[in-house]
Amino acid sequence: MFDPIFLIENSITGLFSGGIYALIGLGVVFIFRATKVFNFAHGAVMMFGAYFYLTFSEILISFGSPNWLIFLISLPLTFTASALLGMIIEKFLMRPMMGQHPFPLIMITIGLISVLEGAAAMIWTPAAQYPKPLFPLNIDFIGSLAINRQMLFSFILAIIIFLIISILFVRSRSGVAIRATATDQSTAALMGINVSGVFSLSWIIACVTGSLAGILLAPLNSLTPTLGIVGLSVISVVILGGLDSIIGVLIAAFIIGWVESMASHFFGGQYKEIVPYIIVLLIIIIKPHGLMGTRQIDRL
Amino acid sequence: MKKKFNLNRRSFLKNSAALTGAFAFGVPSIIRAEPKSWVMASSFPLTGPFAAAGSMGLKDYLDWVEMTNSTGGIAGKKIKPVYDDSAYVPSKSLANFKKAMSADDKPVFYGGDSTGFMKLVTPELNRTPVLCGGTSFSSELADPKTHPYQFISGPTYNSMFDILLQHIKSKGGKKLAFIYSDTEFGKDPIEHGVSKAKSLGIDVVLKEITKPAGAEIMTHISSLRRADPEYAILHGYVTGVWPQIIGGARKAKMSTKFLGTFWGMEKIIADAVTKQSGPFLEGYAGVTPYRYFYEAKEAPSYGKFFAFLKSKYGDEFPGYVSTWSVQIMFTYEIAKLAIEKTVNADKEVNAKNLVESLEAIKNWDSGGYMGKPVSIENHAIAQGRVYSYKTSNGLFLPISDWITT
Amino acid sequence: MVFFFLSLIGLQLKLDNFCGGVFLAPPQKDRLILLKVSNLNVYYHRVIQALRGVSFEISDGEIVSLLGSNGAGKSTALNAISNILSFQNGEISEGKIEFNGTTTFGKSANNLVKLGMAYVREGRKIFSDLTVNENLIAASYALKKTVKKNDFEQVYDLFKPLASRRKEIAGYLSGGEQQMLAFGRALIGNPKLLLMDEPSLGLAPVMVEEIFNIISKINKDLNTTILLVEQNANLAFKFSDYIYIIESGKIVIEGKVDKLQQDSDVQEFYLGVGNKNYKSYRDIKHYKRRKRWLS
Amino acid sequence: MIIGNYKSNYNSDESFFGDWPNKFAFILLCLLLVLIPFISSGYVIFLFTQVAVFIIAIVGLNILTGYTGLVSLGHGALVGVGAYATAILQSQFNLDFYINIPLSIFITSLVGVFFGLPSLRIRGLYLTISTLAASFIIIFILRNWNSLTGGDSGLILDPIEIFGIKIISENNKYFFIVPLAILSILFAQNLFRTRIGRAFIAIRDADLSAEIIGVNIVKFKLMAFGLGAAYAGLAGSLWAYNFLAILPSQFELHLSILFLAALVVGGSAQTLGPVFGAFFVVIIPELLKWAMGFLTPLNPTIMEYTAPANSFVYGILIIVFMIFEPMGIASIWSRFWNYVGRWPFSP
Repeated sequence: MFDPIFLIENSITGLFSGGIYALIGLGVVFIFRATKVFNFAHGAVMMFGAYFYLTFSEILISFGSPNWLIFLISLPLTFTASALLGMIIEKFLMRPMMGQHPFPLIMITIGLISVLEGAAAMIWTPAAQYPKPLFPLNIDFIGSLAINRQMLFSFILAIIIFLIISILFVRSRSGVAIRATATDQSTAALMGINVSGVFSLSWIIACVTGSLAGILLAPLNSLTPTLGIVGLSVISVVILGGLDSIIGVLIAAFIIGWVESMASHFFGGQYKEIVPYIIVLLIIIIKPHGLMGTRQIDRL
Repeated sequence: MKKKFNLNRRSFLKNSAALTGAFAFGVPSIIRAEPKSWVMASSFPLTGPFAAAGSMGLKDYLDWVEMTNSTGGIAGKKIKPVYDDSAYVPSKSLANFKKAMSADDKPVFYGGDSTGFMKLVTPELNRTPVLCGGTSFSSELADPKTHPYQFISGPTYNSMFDILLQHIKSKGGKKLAFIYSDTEFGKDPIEHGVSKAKSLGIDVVLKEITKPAGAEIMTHISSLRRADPEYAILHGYVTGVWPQIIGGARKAKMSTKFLGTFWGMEKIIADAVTKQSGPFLEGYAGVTPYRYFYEAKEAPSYGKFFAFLKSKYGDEFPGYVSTWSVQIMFTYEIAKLAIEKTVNADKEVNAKNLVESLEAIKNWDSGGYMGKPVSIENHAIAQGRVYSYKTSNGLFLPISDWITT
Repeated sequence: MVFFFLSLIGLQLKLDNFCGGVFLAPPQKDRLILLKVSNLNVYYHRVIQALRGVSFEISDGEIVSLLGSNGAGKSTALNAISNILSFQNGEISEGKIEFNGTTTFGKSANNLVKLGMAYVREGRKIFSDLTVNENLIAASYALKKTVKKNDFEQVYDLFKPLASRRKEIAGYLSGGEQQMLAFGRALIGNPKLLLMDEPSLGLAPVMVEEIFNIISKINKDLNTTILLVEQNANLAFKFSDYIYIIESGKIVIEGKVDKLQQDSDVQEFYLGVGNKNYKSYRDIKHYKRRKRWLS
Repeated sequence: MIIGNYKSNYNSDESFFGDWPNKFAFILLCLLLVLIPFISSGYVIFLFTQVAVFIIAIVGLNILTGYTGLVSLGHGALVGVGAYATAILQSQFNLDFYINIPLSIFITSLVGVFFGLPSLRIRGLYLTISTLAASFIIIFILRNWNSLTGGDSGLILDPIEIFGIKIISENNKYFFIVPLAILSILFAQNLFRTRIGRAFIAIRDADLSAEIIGVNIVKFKLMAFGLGAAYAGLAGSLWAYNFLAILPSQFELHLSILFLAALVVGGSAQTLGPVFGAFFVVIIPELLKWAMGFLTPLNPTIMEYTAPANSFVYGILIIVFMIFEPMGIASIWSRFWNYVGRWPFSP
């Protein structure tokens, strides 16, 4: 039974989730560009961010603060905590390995998945939690077309943050420093760029954007220590985008979000989870550098 | 002399095979003395997706054991609880099972914690038989031929669906949707449910698979809106997803009536959801085989346990025990009954005799756990009742009689 | 007693004067020593020794060249001075480097830049996917407080071809322009010491001449001290004040340019001057032996 | 960093065991392994059997990742393919184990080669990601091809029967599986004395240079995938016969990560690496359980921390070993024996 409104509705849902994928993918690309490390643990970092937010907002709720105050206080606190997490990871796990082959670093990020998931389960228990959403669930109707206001606002916020970060990346001095470091670490150091500072900065940016993605995602799904799996499927976004291209990530996120939604529309819910990986495999075989990626980066 | 010690690979294999033949198969099983206590071992999902249910269940189970022991245990002997975390991973449960079974005092009963485990343990049970119950209501287990040592302490998921479908039929429902999780547990009764609905003349307009946790609600709401059923059965969830789907449907101004199955019928979850997001669960109904704990008036067993907890914890005891814990306790009650029957019949307490006693349970008064007298058929108890949630007082109240299938 | 000591000190001073006057060249320049490297030992991967006790020094305002063949350790010396060995898995095991009177150890490469050291690496190493202007911004990153807008303009003045292409992606520049950009990057913020690793590499001869003219211009106009690493000995001799020759990780000969130019070994090995009429292996045997002795 | 092969003649370079203490230790170990079932409880034997299955799988991963340098995040799924191949062959065609196991190995290695095909075009990180994707796809197929794989509820097998003896008790399984594990270690050890093995190492160290000196890297990369997968197939097959029931959830990503962790902690590209690694990943949860057992009287639900602590410790171990001891326990082990061997002149 063909139902155009249903199709449109699902397409919109797909594009909305694409916005959040872009925000997640941004962190992966940032770290990859600056440090040449593919961060498999980005999803786990995102999950941690969501838990930070949960903690701060629960504390504030227990004081009986009004809603706007909760967001106003716990968002900056979450970002600070996530930034700290990023700095710690960079300082203690990545910096000792600077200048080495990226494989051990990738293994470390894989180890980090286990560490963060285990830590989250120990601190916040593995039970599913429902943090206070930034935007409460509301469904608006345009004719018979239903639009989820929560997803719409999350989408808008994600895209705004994405655009701000990517404009800063192109325009600001720090952005230039990150891009310079990405091209050649030792030369960047010789230009007076604090390379480890740049590494820290890129981890901080990745963790902060990741935590925002986690905050937006957690109420849509539920918050468990395995929320990071979503981050793993964002690999497909990053690969399709081209691994080191920020614009590529944005385009790829919409494509993947939409294709996922269509797969679930036409074949059933369970196909949604597998679609990103099929796409990954196809891209890797057909066009390894993705839509907008640098061509020569096929070496580990 | 020199040749004798020349152990190359081939002779190593040969020798080890010979040694195996000589010892491994030849050692007679040691005849053990009657145990001093009944070891009842089980796995609990203390971590993983169902951790909330698992840890709550464990606490209440231990209290139940303490209470039972304080009143003389089973047939004069105390219960010794042995438990391990499984993280809801079947192979971990299996390792726990093997560990328990290779201990010096073997358990008389093993409580498994997932359908996956019940499946994995089946071949193992043929080798080291032990009475085995658990949290799974998988329809496949209700077959004494293929699963001789396993039992279900309630209706199978198929029976639960039967009860729900009868309820819908009696209310005159015509269009029905199945929403279920992408797990073994979720998919279990769907096929049966579809054919049963057909035979009752109910039209299943939608079968929607979701993730067991963290499902993207909007997509599912969209499909639900398209199908626009009068009733929707949510199955295969414990703590998550089902409240969000109902919430989403209400926000989308749908009037579909939602029904759940046992694991999605917990008051604690419903209360928390109501507190957080408003009273949209009003009218949510579902089937459960056990009375809620606040119906203690009709259930003497609950009353006893309530008194025990009150005396142990004082004011800290909130006065409510979750249905998850009730399920675990009831499983143990049945095991307890089987052991008592076996001992009273003066038979050796082993898996085979326990199963015989179990199968002989007919018209047993469960002390209020269940409304009708309990008869075990095909290692399952096919009865249940439909309850409906009221947000004003936070109680699930019965809207049907006890139904047997 | 006290008198005795005083007289000893006096004797010492006298001897110093005496020796200095007779055996050593008289100190011609009273300028301060900007960079002093003493007894430097460097290992790569903890097993490959690249430098074995290298010592040299550079006075303010000089152009000093470090000559040597491939793999002699010239670039390693520069990397050690600028503290980027860690990027190549190398480390300094022994020795001392003093820049402007303080040790460089414990200061990261970017801090050294702030202290006034700049390095133009072999093969230019410009940031090829940044624009020309962004390359300069990257170079001024650490110096943001001291760098003014007209520092950029100064660079564009010095390298006119860059000025017109400042918005272009640096990877699209020609080789000479890229070398200019590399120089320009190093000159942002007027460094005290400029390290250069084979600036002539891979350039057309005309460009090479131009590059070296720029180098000496930088030296004169901006009063920048330059440490030059070169393989092209003729060029180095033409433009430098003082030369160190390095072989297999050791300094083998050093001296002022005019003096070294007279040295027959240097002429033979590095400048290609000498008896070319070798007929058999026996004729060049001494050459090999000498060279081995040198290193 | 290994920078050389310190052998002084061809014989010692070619020899199977390093020297006589090596050989002696091997024989002693075999004797010990024969003794173990008679002195330990069923659970310990079960753990040993599981270690043996893990060893086989990790030896395969070692060939692929350790020696050939192709990092795979899909090895767990390949083990799953082996297990399902065995179960399906048995239930659909009723084959005996001596046909069934080789056939499962063959099927798994075909699947491995198929998922190694991207390696013709890509290297490094991309290859790792493609194996990750392959892992998800395999598990998805296992979960959803209900008619063949039984879906989420998995499959049940009949036990192996040799000369009328059913391999069903812990002891029998032990004596069936452990020798196979030893054989597979020896086979892998032998592999790296041959042309093929050395080609693998050449590809890992410098694939372009290897191609230039005449190693057909396409062929050898696929061969590495095939061999690694073959080991996974054997491990899967034994896994199936060990548990006699399999579920798709057993082979998900966490198993692949577990194998990688074991390889890293044990020591990649070393014969003993998989052995240490497998022991490690099996023993750590047991130690944690044991430790939690002491704390349970205080608070019965303290066990809630066991599984997270487990995953936490695995992660920490990967990280710590990667940073401080990238060659793993095997390298500590050999350093220790070097020290003992040279005593009192050891540094």
